[in-house]
Amino acid sequence: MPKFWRKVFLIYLKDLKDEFRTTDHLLSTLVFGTMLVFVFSFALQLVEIGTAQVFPAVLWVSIFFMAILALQRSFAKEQDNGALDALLLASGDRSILFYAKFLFSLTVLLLLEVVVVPLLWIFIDVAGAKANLWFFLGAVFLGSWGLAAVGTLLNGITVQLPGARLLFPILLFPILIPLLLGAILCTQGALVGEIKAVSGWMYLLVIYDLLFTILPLLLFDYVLEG
Amino acid sequence: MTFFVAGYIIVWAVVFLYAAGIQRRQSKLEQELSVLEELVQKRA
Amino acid sequence: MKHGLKSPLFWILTLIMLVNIYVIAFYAPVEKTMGIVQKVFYFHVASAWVGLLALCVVFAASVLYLWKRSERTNNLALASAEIGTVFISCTLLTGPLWAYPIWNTWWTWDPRLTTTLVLWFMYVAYIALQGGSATESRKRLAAVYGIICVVNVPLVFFSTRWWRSIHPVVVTSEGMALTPKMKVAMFLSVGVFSLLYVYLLNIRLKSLDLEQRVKRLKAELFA
Amino acid sequence: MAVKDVLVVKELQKQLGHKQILKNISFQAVTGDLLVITGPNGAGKTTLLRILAGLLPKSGGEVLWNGAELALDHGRVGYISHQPMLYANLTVQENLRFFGEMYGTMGAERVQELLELVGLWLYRLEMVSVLSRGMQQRLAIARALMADPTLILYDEPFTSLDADGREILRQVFEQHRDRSIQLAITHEPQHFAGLTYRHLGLDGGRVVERGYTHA
Repeated sequence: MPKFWRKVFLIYLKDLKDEFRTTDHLLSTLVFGTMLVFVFSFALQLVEIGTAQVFPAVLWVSIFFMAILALQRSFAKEQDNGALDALLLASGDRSILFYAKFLFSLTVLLLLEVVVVPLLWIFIDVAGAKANLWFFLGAVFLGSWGLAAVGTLLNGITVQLPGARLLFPILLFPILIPLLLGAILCTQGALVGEIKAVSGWMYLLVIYDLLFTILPLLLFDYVLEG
Repeated sequence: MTFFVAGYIIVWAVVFLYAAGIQRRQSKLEQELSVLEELVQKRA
Repeated sequence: MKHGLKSPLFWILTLIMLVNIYVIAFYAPVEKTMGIVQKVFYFHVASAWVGLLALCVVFAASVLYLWKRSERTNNLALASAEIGTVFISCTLLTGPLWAYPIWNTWWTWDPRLTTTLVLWFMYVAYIALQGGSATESRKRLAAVYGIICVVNVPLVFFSTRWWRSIHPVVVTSEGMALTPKMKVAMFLSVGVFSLLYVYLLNIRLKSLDLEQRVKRLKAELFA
Repeated sequence: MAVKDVLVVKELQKQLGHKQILKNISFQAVTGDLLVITGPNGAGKTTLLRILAGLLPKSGGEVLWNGAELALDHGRVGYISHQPMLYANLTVQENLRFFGEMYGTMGAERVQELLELVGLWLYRLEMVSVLSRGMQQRLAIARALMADPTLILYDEPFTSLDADGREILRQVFEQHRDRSIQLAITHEPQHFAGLTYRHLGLDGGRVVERGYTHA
């Protein structure tokens, strides 16, 4: 098992190095996310409902759209000149690839959120007096975890269908419904400081995350079989 | 009453359209198949 | 087996459908508070039932496909998903027709409604993944996605239900007692729709089979 | 090496949809063998190699490595394809180091040794994306050898190699005889002239020709 995680970690480091060497994709995703946040808050401000009430919804819709761009990267970089085969041979186990790409996607997503979430907080002018910051961060983290796990699993599927890039969000959306529900309600509860009422949703997030982190162990061999 | 009738019509319309679609595709395929079989016989 | 107008199953099906319509229209009593509109309910529930049944078949066929890799199991999954979409569409379309006169709204975020809608999206995504060109990898990947979807359905249902039980419930679809005569009509509807599902599945499987035969012949001829 | 590895392929079949790509392939090889596989397009050569690498599941038959099923976790397979299979945004050295660490076998000396062998030591700090196609192919050879392979699979390895590159590859064939089984598929058997090798002709998913050439 330690060998398993060592290989996961090596691929993870390789991907990060690769990603940060040409930052154009990361930067465009960040700019896209920032624009989303701006457009949403601006539009809501125009009709004068820019309050903390809409913050959770806007936050997660923005993260969802940003994730569609960010999560498509994980397997795409293996496609360039057939590197996926070499990597599979070197790892000797397809699930190693899943966990490496999952960690990579989660890292990228969290990095993007570090910029986008505070920005939205400022734009929408959330009154943070009663807010429970730790609960809020926990909700964002668990939500991103699930997004990264499902996104990596489905990206492994769509990356093998050249010319079907648009399928990725279509496949992603229905699977993410329980996650979006839980994440939005948790975020709302954290903002108004009533975490007792929504703590059950935190458990839902944990169950969802665990499910889609473990399910690939069974399914990923079939995904990357070709 | 109108809603009731509308509901009935919708269900049957959707199912019928689907079945008709299959049927149409089926007859097209059968045509294609007969042409192909002719071609196979010619070659043999 | 013959298909279309020549098939005996088609005529049997037509006959019991007419019986079913008669039973719904004249045998089952008119609901007191909701009136005649309540009769949409028989078709609404029956098509929802077929939608779920089809999903189970998609799941079983997907697992079987990953195991056995036979073209037939994939055909079964695809055909079932298509028919499931047809019936879930019926459920989604008849739902508002029933809801509007009674609840005075076309749509509510009731757990059942929400789950059905998500189910519809999953079916559509699954069919899109199968795509027009049935390559080997598409079938394999679609089978994986089919399994992911089915695993996800209980999560969707329980989370939406939980959400609605914490928040004030605007309307429920429960609390409607069925008289014995209504029950007869409903079970008959469910039975008829299940038969309809089998019939449609049958003809769709045949057309898929034919499609593949044509493709194989073409591959041989133009290789 | 005293102990010889044995690869046995018995009645191997591969079905894709209704297409039978490999119908019935049987052959054996031991350490020291160089098998050259030829055949027209669509004969199933690449499919055969990918199954032997463990990248593709087979539909029937057996592939045995020293008596046990060969699978992806074999770990000592070197695979050289007509695609370089490298990371364009990493340098030559980083690519090799990454694969070396994944295999967990070799250190910096081995990287240097292999880069000198394929004549890329002076390019070690360049990104793979700036290398020519021929240089990338040389690096691909070095990458495959990082596995310290006991089974080396070459899929059209001479593609885009210049005269020097071809000479290096022929050296690799000879140097690895004592520790690996080598299988190469090619369109151009003339590149193997002067080497001792066994020959396997494939057509329509079957072995249609077997031969032996002694240098």
